[in-house]
Amino acid sequence: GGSGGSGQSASTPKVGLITKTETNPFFVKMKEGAQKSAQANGMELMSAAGKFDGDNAAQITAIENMVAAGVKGILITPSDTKAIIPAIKKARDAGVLVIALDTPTEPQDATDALFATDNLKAGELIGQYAKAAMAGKPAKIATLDLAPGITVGQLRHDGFLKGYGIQEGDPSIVCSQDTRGDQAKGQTAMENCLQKAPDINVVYTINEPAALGAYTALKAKGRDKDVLIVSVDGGCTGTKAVQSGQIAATSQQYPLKMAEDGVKAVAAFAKNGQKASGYTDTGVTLISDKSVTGVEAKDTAFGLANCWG
Amino acid sequence: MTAEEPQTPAPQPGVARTPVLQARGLVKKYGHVTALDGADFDLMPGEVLAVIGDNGAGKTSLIKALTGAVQPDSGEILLDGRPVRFRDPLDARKHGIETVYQDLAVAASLDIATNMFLGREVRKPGVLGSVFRMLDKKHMREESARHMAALKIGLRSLTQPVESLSGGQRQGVAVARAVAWATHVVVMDEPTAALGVKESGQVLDMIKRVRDRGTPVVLISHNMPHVFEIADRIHVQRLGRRVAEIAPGDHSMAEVVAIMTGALQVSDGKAVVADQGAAEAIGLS
Amino acid sequence: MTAEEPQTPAPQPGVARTPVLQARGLVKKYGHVTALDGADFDLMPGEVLAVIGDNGAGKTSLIKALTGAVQPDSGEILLDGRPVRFRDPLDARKHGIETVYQDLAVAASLDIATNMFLGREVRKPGVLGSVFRMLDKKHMREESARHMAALKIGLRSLTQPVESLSGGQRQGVAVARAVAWATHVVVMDEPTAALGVKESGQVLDMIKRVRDRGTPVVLISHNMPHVFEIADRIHVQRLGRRVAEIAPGDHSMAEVVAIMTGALQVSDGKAVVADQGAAEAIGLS
Amino acid sequence: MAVMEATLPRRLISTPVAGPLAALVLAAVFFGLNSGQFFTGSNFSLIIQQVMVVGTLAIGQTLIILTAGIDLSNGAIMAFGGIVMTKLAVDSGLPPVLALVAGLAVCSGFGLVNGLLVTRISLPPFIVTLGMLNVVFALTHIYSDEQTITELPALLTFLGETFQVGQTNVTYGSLLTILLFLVFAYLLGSTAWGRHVYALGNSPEVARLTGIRTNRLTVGVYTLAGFVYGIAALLLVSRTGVGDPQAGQTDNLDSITAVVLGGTSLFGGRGLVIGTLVGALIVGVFRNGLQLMGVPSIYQTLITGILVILAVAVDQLSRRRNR
Amino acid sequence: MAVMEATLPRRLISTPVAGPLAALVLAAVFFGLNSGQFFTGSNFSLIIQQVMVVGTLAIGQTLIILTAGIDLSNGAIMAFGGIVMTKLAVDSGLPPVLALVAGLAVCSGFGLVNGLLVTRISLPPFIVTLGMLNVVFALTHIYSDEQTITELPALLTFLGETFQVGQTNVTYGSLLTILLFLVFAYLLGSTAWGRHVYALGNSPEVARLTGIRTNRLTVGVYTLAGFVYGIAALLLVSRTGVGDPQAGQTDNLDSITAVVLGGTSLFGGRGLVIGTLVGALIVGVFRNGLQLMGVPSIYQTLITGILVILAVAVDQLSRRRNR
Ligand SMILES: Nc1ncnc2c1ncn2[C@@H]1O[C@H](COP(=O)(O)OP(=O)(O)OP(=O)(O)O)[C@@H](O)[C@H]1O
Ligand SMILES: Nc1ncnc2c1ncn2[C@@H]1O[C@H](COP(=O)(O)OP(=O)(O)OP(=O)(O)O)[C@@H](O)[C@H]1O
Ligand SMILES: [Mg+2]
Ligand SMILES: [Mg+2]
Repeated sequence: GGSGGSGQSASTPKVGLITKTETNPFFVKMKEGAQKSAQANGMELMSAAGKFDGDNAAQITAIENMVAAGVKGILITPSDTKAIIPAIKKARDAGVLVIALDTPTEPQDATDALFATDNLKAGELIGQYAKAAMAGKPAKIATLDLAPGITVGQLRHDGFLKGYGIQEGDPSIVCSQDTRGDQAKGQTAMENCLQKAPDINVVYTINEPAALGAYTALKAKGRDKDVLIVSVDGGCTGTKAVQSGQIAATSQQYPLKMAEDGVKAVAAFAKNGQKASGYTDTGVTLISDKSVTGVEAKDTAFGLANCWG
Repeated sequence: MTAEEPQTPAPQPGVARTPVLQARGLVKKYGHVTALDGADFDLMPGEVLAVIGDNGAGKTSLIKALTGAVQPDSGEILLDGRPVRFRDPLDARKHGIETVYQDLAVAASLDIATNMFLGREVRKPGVLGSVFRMLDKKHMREESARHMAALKIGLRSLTQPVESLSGGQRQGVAVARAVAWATHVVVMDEPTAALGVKESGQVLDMIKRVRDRGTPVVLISHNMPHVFEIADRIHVQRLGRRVAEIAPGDHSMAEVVAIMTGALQVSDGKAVVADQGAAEAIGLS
Repeated sequence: MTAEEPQTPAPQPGVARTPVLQARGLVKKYGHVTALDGADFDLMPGEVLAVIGDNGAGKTSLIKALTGAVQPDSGEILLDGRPVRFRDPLDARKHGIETVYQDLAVAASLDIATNMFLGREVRKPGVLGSVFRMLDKKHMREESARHMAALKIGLRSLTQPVESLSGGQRQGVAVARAVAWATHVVVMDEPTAALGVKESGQVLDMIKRVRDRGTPVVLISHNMPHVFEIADRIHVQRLGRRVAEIAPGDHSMAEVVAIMTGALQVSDGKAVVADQGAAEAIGLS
Repeated sequence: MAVMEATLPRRLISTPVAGPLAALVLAAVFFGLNSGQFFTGSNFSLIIQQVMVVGTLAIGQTLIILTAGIDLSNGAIMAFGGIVMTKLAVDSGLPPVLALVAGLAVCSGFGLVNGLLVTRISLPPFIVTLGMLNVVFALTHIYSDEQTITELPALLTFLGETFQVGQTNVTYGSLLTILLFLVFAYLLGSTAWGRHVYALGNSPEVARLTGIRTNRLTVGVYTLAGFVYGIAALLLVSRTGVGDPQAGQTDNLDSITAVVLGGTSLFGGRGLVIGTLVGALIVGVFRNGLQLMGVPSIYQTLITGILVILAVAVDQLSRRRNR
Repeated sequence: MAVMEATLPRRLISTPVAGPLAALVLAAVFFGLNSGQFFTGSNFSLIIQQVMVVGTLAIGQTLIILTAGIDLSNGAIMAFGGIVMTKLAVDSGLPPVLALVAGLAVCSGFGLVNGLLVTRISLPPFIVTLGMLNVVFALTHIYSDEQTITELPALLTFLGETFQVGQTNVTYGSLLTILLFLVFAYLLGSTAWGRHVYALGNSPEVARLTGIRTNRLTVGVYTLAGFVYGIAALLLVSRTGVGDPQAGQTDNLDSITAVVLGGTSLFGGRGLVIGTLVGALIVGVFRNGLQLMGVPSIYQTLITGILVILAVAVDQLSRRRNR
């Protein structure tokens, strides 16, 4: 479809932000960053989101509607890294700058640029941390994952295993459950894992809400002191939980920065047609107060200063 | 005569008494179908009033309007001479008016006792009832059994849901309920339609007993022998309005049927031929 | 006499003919309620057979079993002397057996014409009908109007959904449908229960016409005058089985009622007192 | 005394589409006034593209709801159908036509199983299709191995292509969707089969007593609905250009919403499939209009909630007036 | 001739819980044979803890479904209630009791609004509660600002505490849930109000004609259901120890599933709240048992789908035998 909107009366240029869901604090923070940056750059922000992680259809619809509304650029965290590409292509053909945030498309050059964290690396960091923290003790690992077929979840999970130095199917992995990143579901999953294998001593969690759910379950069994929980995200609630020792370590990401940079890039494009390109790593930092040898980590003071949510 | 000023033969000679239930100019339209077209109605104290008329004449609509089940579009209703407005059937019931609806109004998945006591359940005595609001199921079951037995409706089980009862048994439940609770007026829309000979007889006896205890009864029926057996007066409904009020003694069954179908009209208490062809067709002249 | 070997007065003297529809020892239990308890049934060619009995006697259950609407637990059914098994009502209908069910079996939200033709819709002639399967709505509407008019059922609109019809109008639809389609047997479960005097008369006439065209009719009714007016034979049902088969001419109405309620029994075509108290109570001796 | 009125051309079913239509028009006017880009041919074309998948699913849903059933598995069946079509064509190298046929057959097959469970064991449709939702969802992920399938043959994306109508690009898929609605409006309104579906929904017992083979009809309806989900799968694949195992997860509720917004009763036997089209468009217009107005997404949810209620309220109030 | 049998102690409603119960027992036996950890007191206590939130939601859902309605908004209302309780107590510094009361009041309030929309404008419950789902969901996220609320006062987490029964730790919340089920079983089975609810669900018109104020009753049912959702919110907060704006998103379908698995008809008027408890436990046992067996999660989904269908099939077949 034609873009049609470039010559409209409203003079403020528009930038669109499409996130995976509208309620995950990670994306909410991203939106806040985009909002601030849009104001600073004299742009109007439009936002949309899928109904669930993996909701490709809603993201396509949002791209179409934003192009119809005449946006200059679209920032998107693709729910489905491959399935979104035809829609992105249409938008780019209509002259819209498309930047992927947080998650790369497959292939990565389907978007003009990528501002993201490396989720595999985020998993690897906590995997390495856990390995070092266990210091050679035999591990019984539970992984509390996201949901079938969602890239981020897969990358973090794989990263964790890589960092820990084990393969999928390793006998030390005694329980794997999906949690959809939900605290209550994380708790239920952990309870059942403990019932199945009471001697679990390492818990990998997809994000901090799941980690806190796991912690609650462990605490009810009196195991909260001797089980190591590691997580990914670096939200403020999660970082506080690291500070208070509920979570041993987390990989912190920076959604605000991704969004700010993204909006800036679109603003530049709107002003002088200059297109951003390539991959900008917005970074990931391991946060922990219990440092272990051989793995570099920042403490929670740094974490809290840089946390989101 | 006109429908607005019907000829009322005085079935109870002497003092002019206030009708218990009265209606003037009731109109009820459903979309483009006019069910009631300015219907009048008078029920005198202590009488059995039969309402007769062809299918679709508006009998059910009339009594639904009188008992709060539907809201008439216009017209007024008077109870003991005072204007009333029944917003729903409960209003009418609070005035002691009980109705057996043609479609029976029984809750299919509930049992007989529950249906009999629906809306006026009996609670256990003592704290159980007053604080915990516990139902006295045993009492209600026994009472229901008594009422059903009085109608001599054969039942093989009292605890079946009413949806599994035979047509006549279900009607028995509705009739027993109305009779049990009425204090002021009983309205019955074809209460014996599905009943056997014996059971119908019981219902007619029941109606007489209700009347004898002083409660007037409105009886819609297509069964002329029943009507002539029991009615003190007959209200003839036709095309949505009352076309005559007659005493069964004054007219033969054939005449009444002729009035009902419009072949005869009533004028000064006498039947006069209105539609020659129609009257001849049914053998009157 | 026993229920297994009922006394059958020959209404059509002379040759012994095969019954059109016949049943032996039908049993139907619902949970702990026995609706049919070894019921027999015989319908002779060209006759009007009335089935009478108290409420809950198992009349509806009997004809439901005969028309495929329920599956009897045991017993056998013969059509024209050959054993048949109707797995569902359509099976029976394919043999030309049409039924008016007591609860009418009309689809509430559909209009009269659609209900009349439900299950045997008429398609447009030509490709429209054969390829595109387009219904001939106009034709069906006109036919329905004709059938309803033949019953003289008053209708103010043909396109209302049947749920908005009066009780009698709805029954008219069911009767008209059965009569229109039957080729072999018509079964009617209380077809005049909700009908007015005139409309009932039409249905009785209709039944006579059906019989005159050679199709036997089974008529369940609680209305003894109707039964005596129209029936060639009477099947008396009681407590789930047939207790007598009689000719109306041989017995008075009071006797028949007494047989129905169990006060009298039939033996060799004569009524004998079975229950002295009961018989006296109803004025027979 | 039969006062039969001249047979007015009245509708078979007494549920008019007037109410939903009024709601749709009101919504369109509102968004037209609030957004300059709303009233354009290209935007309308866009809205139709955006609702065509859910709209098509909602056709099958309408059939099932008319029989007093409900289908929670339609989105999952569609997703599986999409994976089957694309995976067979791309990974297994089947000729695209065969892959397409296989996809349609698989979807019809799941519909058939739904129908058999509903009729043979008399299970409630809610439970059958809820179970099926889980089963098919899992199968989709197992069979697809979580991989999105790309680089599809032209046959599978043809419906996403556009043609020019005046200034506006219209996709063939939009056209097919409209056509499907018309076909089913015809089938339900003007064939014996349609009347039987309504009768069944009114009361299975009545339908059975009038000689309709209700079990066979029910199985047929579920199977046909499955086939329609297969078409929805093709539309989805053409629209997105990929086979996506994550697709369709909220489409069951969305399609029910379209059906109910369109005035069809969840208790069966009352409703029109054209109402479903209107219902689907109402949802599409809300989403498109709110996004064009630049409403933040959480407020879009808030307002959509209010608007859905309002839309049906408009319908109800318009009916009251008609009485 | 009245052949009245000795009044056996038969049940008011002819939907027995025997079927669902049989399914539950079969499932338990199956998992007991396949996992050594299943048949332990602590595991049973765990299962009850895991189903108590959905179970409590399902009590409200049962009430509404018995009136032939449906509630899609209950999970969202619960989430909002949880946020209100915790945010008022923690952020606004209200005394915990007041915060709790406010949370319960807010939930009841949403129920009331649902009820008023259903009765006053005669909107279908599906649409009303779908709209409400969106509205409340958005409000939750707006009001909470997406912050999880931690460090709750003891009053709000008390129900998560445990006491010892023999070897097993049981939470007070589990106890409260069981108690609630018993209370509602009593209210529905042994009070006039309960019978009116059933009558209403059978047919609103019949209920009205027998003199039940159907509108008032309906509004009451929805409000009471809202109040029960408030209790569910407290249970959720106690169980997880936080106020979580993300909570409850799948609980609407889960609670309907529990109700239907428990043998209650979605068409209203038939069913028992104790069946709902059994239904909730069936789902809990499936999930727990499959996880104990170490089944990969996508296969858990697959098997749950099959088991849900099987559970109701067992129910149906047991009823057939009873005929
Ligand atoms: N809800 C409704 N909607 C539309 N029309 C209706 C409705 N109720 C009744 N009617 C029409 O109003 C007219 C009067 O109906 P009513 O039920 O009062 O007749 P009746 O005298 O009771 O007939 P019957 O003896 O057959 O019961 C009929 O033509 C009927 O079709
Ligand atoms: N579906 C059912 N479930 C349980 N009991 C039933 C069912 N159908 C009928 N019955 C019982 O079977 C017996 C016979 O019922 P049936 O309907 O055959 O009687 P009937 O002779 O037609 O009575 P009526 O004259 O009142 O219509 C009754 O006691 C009835 O309660
Ligand atoms: Mg009537
Ligand atoms: Mg009967």
